[in-house]
Amino acid sequence: MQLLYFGWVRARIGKVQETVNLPTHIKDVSALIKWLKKRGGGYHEAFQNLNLIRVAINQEITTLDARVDPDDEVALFPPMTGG
Amino acid sequence: MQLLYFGWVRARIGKVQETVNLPTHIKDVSALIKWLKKRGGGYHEAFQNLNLIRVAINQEITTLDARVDPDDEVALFPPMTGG
Amino acid sequence: MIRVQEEDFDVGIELSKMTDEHFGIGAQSCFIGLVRDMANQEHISAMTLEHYPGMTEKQLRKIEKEANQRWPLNDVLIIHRFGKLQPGDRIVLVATTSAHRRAAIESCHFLIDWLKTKAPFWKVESSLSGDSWVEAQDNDEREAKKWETENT
Amino acid sequence: MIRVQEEDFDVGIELSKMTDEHFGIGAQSCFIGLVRDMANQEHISAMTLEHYPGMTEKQLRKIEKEANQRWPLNDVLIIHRFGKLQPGDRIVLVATTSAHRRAAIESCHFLIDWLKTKAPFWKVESSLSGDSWVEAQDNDEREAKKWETENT
Repeated sequence: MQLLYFGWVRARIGKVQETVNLPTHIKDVSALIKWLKKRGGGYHEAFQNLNLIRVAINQEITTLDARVDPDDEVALFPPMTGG
Repeated sequence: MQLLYFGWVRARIGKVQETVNLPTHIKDVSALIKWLKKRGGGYHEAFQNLNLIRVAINQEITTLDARVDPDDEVALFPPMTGG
Repeated sequence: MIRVQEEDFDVGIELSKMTDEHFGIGAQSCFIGLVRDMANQEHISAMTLEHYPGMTEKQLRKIEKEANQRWPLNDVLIIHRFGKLQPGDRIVLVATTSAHRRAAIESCHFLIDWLKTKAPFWKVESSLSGDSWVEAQDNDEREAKKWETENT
Repeated sequence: MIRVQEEDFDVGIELSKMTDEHFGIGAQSCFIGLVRDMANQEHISAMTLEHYPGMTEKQLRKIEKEANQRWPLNDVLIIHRFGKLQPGDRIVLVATTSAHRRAAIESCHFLIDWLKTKAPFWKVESSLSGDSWVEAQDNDEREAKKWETENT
């Protein structure tokens, strides 16, 4: 799975993107985040407050309970501040 | 009194402006219009529908019952269409 | 600033003048009114704008002042043309600047709504079937009135 | 049309392109967002915009389409910059054209409100005390939501 990070999520994790091999039990975004958070450090810090985390799957905004598939592009980021 | 006409009021009357000597009994805009209307022709035509007549005295919008003085500049015109 | 003039204006230059070297501005809103080539299913060859010199400037300054009182603005610009215009020509430019977008957008909207019913201009449209005066629209009156009661 | 770019744009040229030789347009509304030199009582030396290439274009096209569905528009233009900007620099230009002023004004307002919460940009403000991420504003969310329920 391709993971992308933006804004302070990217800054805290210290990576723009990475490719991960998901354990098969991970079916949705929430589970993915929980799994990432276990890595500790920047990951733990980035995902401390899930109210501030937004997600896009294959470049479409969705919710944290959305299903993820191994070939998805999943982006995690803070609320957008365009304009 | 200085009279100014704009829009189709001007077009119907056929004058941009004129100076008139008011009879002393004319105290407000309505009476002024009535007096002008008596001249017939374009004046009669211009002031047929008072709902469509707007007035400014000394360049300030006011109402048809406003008082007029001999040294006023009185402008009569249709509803404004700026912008 | 307000300007009443016969000649065209350069939108880019006018908008830049309002923001260049003004580093506290976060938002600029603008509206441009243009002459359309159609009215009442007829092709328009020209639009001629007549106005009340002296009073026009007074009214525009009043409207400008009103906008400045209602919203925290850095600047207001109103340029209104008169004379004979062609389809596609610019008639009016309204622009506002503010630290915040809401003040800029709402005040610009307010200004153009008030110009419609409170600026002493009258328009003639010329077509093959002759000249006809542009009538004031009921909804222009309604939209201008909205700003009299609305809390901003 | 939508454009996502690092370089500045010329507002006058962009606005003229939308109206020149389009004789049915009566109204053009535009909004320009600029970098302010102050934020939270601190002097800002730069603002850096990060975005999500690919998704940004998708989202802007969606927002553009939504505006075209809601209002009878001739054209929509959104230009959004990214990269490192200075105070006074333009960030975004939104412009709409229509036969009628109300459609142009409301759609332009809609577009900038939606951009605030739906365009994948993130901003860092640099000041003497360091860099800090611009937080999403609750009222931005509220103003964007307004357009979801409001009848237009």
